[in-house]
Amino acid sequence: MFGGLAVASKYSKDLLLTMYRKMYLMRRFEERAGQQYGLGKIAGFCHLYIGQEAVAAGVEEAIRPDDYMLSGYRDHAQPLARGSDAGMVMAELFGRTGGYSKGKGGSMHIFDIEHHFYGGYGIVGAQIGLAAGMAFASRYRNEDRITVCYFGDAAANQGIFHETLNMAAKWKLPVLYICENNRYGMGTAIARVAAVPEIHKRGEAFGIRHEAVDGMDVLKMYEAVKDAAAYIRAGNGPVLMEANTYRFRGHSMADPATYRTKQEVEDERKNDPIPRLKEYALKHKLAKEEEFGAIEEEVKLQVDAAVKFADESPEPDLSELWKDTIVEEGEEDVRPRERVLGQKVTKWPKYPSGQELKVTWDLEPREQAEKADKAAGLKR
Amino acid sequence: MFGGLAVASKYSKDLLLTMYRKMYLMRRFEERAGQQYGLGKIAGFCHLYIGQEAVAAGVEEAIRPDDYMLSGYRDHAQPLARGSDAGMVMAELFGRTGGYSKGKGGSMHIFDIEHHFYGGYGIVGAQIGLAAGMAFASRYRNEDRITVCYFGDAAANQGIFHETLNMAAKWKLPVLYICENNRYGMGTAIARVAAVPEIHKRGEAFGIRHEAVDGMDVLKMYEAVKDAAAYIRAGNGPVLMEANTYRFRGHSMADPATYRTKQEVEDERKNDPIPRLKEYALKHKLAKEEEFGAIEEEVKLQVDAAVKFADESPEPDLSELWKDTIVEEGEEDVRPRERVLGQKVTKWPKYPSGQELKVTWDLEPREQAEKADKAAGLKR
Amino acid sequence: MAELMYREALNQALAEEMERDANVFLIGEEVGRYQGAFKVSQGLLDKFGSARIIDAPISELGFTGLGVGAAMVGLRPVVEMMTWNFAILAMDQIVNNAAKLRHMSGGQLRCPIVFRGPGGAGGRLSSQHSQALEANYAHFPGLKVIAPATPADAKGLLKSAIRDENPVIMIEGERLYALKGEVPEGEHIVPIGKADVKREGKDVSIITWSRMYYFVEEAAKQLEAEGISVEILDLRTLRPLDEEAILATVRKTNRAVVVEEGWPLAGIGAQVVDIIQSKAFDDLDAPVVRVTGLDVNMSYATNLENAIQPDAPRIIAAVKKVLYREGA
Amino acid sequence: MAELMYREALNQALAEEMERDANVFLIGEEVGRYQGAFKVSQGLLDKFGSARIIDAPISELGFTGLGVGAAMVGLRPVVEMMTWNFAILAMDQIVNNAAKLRHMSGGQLRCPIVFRGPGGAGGRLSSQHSQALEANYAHFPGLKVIAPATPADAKGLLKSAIRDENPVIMIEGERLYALKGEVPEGEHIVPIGKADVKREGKDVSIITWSRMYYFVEEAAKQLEAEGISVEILDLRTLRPLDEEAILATVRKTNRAVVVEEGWPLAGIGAQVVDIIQSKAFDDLDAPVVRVTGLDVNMSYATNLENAIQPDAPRIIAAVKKVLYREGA
Ligand SMILES: Cc1ncc(C[n+]2csc(CCOP(=O)(O)OP(=O)(O)O)c2C)c(N)n1
Ligand SMILES: Cc1ncc(C[n+]2csc(CCOP(=O)(O)OP(=O)(O)O)c2C)c(N)n1
Ligand SMILES: [Mg+2]
Ligand SMILES: [Mg+2]
Repeated sequence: MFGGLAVASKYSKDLLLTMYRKMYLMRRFEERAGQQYGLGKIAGFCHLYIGQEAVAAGVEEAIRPDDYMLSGYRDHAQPLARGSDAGMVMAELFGRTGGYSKGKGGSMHIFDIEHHFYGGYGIVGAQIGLAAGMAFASRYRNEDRITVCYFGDAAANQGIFHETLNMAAKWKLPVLYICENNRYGMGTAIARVAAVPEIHKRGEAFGIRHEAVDGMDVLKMYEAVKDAAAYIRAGNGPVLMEANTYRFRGHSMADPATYRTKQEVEDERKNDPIPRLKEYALKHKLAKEEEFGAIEEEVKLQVDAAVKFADESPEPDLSELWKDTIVEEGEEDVRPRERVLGQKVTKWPKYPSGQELKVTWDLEPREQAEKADKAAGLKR
Repeated sequence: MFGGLAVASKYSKDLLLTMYRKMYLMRRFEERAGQQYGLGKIAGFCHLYIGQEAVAAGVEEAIRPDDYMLSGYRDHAQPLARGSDAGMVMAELFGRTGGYSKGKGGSMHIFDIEHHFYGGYGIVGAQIGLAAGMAFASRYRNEDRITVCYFGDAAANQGIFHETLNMAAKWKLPVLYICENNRYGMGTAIARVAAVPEIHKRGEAFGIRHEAVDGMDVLKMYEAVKDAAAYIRAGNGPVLMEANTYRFRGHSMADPATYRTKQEVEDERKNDPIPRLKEYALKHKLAKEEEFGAIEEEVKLQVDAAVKFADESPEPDLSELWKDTIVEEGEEDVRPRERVLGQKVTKWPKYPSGQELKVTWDLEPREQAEKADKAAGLKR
Repeated sequence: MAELMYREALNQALAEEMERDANVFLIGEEVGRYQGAFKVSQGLLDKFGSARIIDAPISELGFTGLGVGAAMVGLRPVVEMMTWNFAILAMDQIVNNAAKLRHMSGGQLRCPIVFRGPGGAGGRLSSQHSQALEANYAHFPGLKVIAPATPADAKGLLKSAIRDENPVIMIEGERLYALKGEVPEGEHIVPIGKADVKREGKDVSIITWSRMYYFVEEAAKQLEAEGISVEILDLRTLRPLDEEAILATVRKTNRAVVVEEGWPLAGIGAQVVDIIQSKAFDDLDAPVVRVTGLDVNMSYATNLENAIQPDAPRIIAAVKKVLYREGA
Repeated sequence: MAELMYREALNQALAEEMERDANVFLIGEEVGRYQGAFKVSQGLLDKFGSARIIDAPISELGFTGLGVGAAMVGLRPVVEMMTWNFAILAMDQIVNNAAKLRHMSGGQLRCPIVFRGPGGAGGRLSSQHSQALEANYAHFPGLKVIAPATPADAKGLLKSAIRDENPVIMIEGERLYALKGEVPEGEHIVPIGKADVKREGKDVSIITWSRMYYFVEEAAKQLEAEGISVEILDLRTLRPLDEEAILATVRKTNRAVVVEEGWPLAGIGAQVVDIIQSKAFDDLDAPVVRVTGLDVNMSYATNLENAIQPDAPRIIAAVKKVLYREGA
């Protein structure tokens, strides 16, 4: 199933178990979030990631921790994969002061800047533009970091996708666009609203490297992203990757899910990425059954603690109403882990000041511009 | 030059002379408009079509007079090709009551509904969405008319282009998108701002038929559009056509045109579509030199009269201020030729009332939707 | 009269108008097979087929433009915005095309189209999903803007909007969809441009619209117990404003409070204040008091979300202020 | 002090700030090789290179989003809107992202970005190209909005905007670019949020901003000849409004006229009226009178275009009305 019959694996035990732990954490976290929603502790929408874990886990191990990342509103799991505190994510879902955004952002707007997770956005497709800007800043500052931007299949029908791909290609921005094609935008199958439902093919129009990957296979994701990230980091410009995946649950907690058959969901559940990875590791004798059991137990306790933490965290103080709409003069940025857990945060981004920064990038070298002028002499 | 050495032409004299007359009218009209701008009679922007005449003339003879058409702000010439009254177009440019829109719309917003010219739009790319809606209406009503939508090369970078192509393809809307690629959006060569400057290739992402045509050759335009229109009218869905052309003048009257060389413009002027058509006709002995001379004289007089008409037309009455922002109850639509020239208008569009219209179109037949559902089971 | 939910009343209006005129069609995200994100279009796909109930891609600007184009040539589209928060993406087609077509064409074209969907806070949806954006549209000539509070008004105004020859913006209450009320069957029309006195009173006028009406009603009941008689004017239409009705109620009570869910700066309430002070200055016994959403971004946390929105206590306080009974 | 055109003052502010801080860059249509549609960026490409002066494709939503993203990670973008009419396409990124990032992230992020470009009628450009849209942005918490009238204010406010830690909307006067005025060299800063008394007077206050200031000045001169002393308050910043300055001038003259280019319904002038009537009601000797653009779509024809916009005669009439000297 995974790469044929070879028994020797090129992957380390550590890598596989790390991925397993992350996937299991995302799964368990979301299951509990769904449950807490049922209990009325979480409200609003609440979009679960269940079924898609291989994408976030594969991506995370293939990039650098300081690469930028951002996503849509289905955003609880990706920060967990980055290392965000589960209790603080859960507290955000509960709308409590212990959340990453003090309970102001909620389920759709998880931000953990310390772990370079730049949010959760609620306007479908809008993060695609932001990601290009973050990648632009990296090139501007001559950093070799890349930006990873998640978005859904349905988001690819937004105009900003088209506008941004063009700029990203033209300016060779170091950005990896990952379309999590889970086959539906709410209740609408992507093929019902996309003339060509293979989203990655849209990269063609802009000469962007593009590819489809099995998003239910964490190792395939890992390989594909490793390769793409290296390509991007080397200055070759953006990559558009389509991770073909599936969400086992409804679009949000309110979804009646009458638009697809039970059979379809059952069939897809056979591709569950979590048992699949375990199977692979067992087959290659990289880990024992008990080790997985132990991980699962640990994660369960971790998530129990997260729920408890969230539940015990107080509502934000009403004085918070007047904070965080405008940055007042001299006001510092809030560091959530420091604020909530009292832990010193060391990785907080610091940007060069006016004097320190030297911009050496020539975004449009004169000769290139002149060549472009000529190229515009289009064939008749 | 035109289709090899064959002396016999498949085109009728009538067709060639009609095209010639139209192209010459557009040229002459725009030259005089430019001149009147210099005299302060016209203000605002004023975008001239000089150099691009083969596109509008080729298109017009290849479609039906009752096909819908709309364009951007470079919109004086296309209605002239449709048969609009030159004096009334000029009066609109002058901002006078004798204009098609009573002087309210001006240079960028020519509307002549009688001739099925649905405007002149100032927001780059916005007409692309409108055109899809007009084509939608035709299918909805089971009419076999098509909609022709002009837009510029730079407009193809707008998100609405992407959003609309997808819908037009998915719903097989009868619309012909003609990108007049004149190589510049204002002062910016298209290749400087488009990762792939061959705009028609963007049709690929949506499975749309797409092609590039020599937009300086009226006969090539004519052939390409004849073929495309038949394809569209037969229900095959949209076509994206790129007419490679060139504007001999600046973007608008205010353009310093320092972004391209004199040499480039001179070289391009050698492709002037007007002498080219004349040459062809002479070579094929379809018309005599004097006939062209006669046409030119007639057109000159026609345009002189247009300028005179515009100049003598009064400013709109101040009572007009309060008209045409909202349609008052029972208010009829204004028929410009009737209003201005007192001529009975017979071709004014009439739409079926609630009872008469039977919608038989099944935009998304059940089987097709189910196939699409399945198709969404994307390969991994 | 049947008791219907707000969403059912809208559904009835749509169904009746689509029955009456085959030129009417509905386009939007999830309106068809999913039966509508808020179930307003429940059952319509089966009834009218896929050419008239159209599931659009998530391309707000594109499908709004498509709607406007269809209206230019004789159809009567109803474009559903899943919420008005998302419609900001489509605003160009609404304000630059739909609102200006009649004018730019010098009266040759008309654009009979309805843009409708929910506005206001939906409950724990944070900053991007909780906006009351009516002021942004009411600002533009060439549009009409309606925002009904009750199921009956929702039905009657939607029917009027579909029959109107101009582009109409209809802002429904995201939290009103499940609310029930008496709705006349069949031909029930509420004219655009007419406010409605929802409660008669003599001490003070409270002017409001949409969901805020219910907080106002609650406040009025409590105030009645204290012997203060409140008149409630539900504007229902936000462009054009019913100046006559506004002035009439103020001339009667000589005191006014304006309540709106949105932000204060250049809100519609500010315009109501301007109308009152410029045309009924001498009738006023006190300055008009506004109650608005707080001038901050919306939070997700329940307590913050509630505090940001106007509620009965804040309205009561405003009434007492305008009656100079503060501290009472 | 040098006499500079408004566009030159802006150019100077840009050049100085870009010199001072390499994190500042300019992106927009035609800002580079073409030197700017209105020549505000003249010479900057040569000076700062193509990574800092960026010719964008016609993709307003896309490049605005790119700017916001860059600001999220420490750059300080200046996004030029060729005109604010086109920026409607980009509004989602401005109001749903830039304005809300600080809040949604619970204070983790800031978005120091300037969105700037011309607003208002440009002269014979008809409905789509002539809009004064400031009310639409000033409505949103999370943004600051500035609209300078003079070259000196243009320079000083742009410098403040670039240094501000929040998203700032700067609406320049499309017809002011060639206007000349004294501009202090170098470090000239005008604080955001402070209105400016541009003319002292005692009989009536006229409150205005941007290009309308010049019509007001013209009216004031004519009124002076008739013995009427006008105080002119130039708001300069439209969010946050300088309430103190508004109330101070009204308390001084007891009469106010508010002049704005845009449409009346829910315009910024309505908010100014609300501030005055709610906080200085007892100081008012007459209702505040507003002069606004007519509530219709803009026409192309010169005579209609002129009639739609406020001008000195209409302002004079308003002043006489507020002084109860109508017909005088
Ligand atoms: C601009 C905009 N339009 C509509 C919505 C409502 N909406 C939220 S999620 C969603 C579906 C998106 O589907 P997809 O992009 O495939 O992501 P998925 O939910 O499958 O992860 C819709 C329509 C929105 N939030 N923003
Ligand atoms: C949305 C929008 N952005 C910018 C402009 C300003 N503008 C007017 S025309 C134009 C260039 C368009 O070029 P192209 O599409 O190639 O058409 P052409 O003028 O060459 O015919 C620009 C940037 C506008 N009118 N609308
Ligand atoms: Mg999806
Ligand atoms: Mg062009």
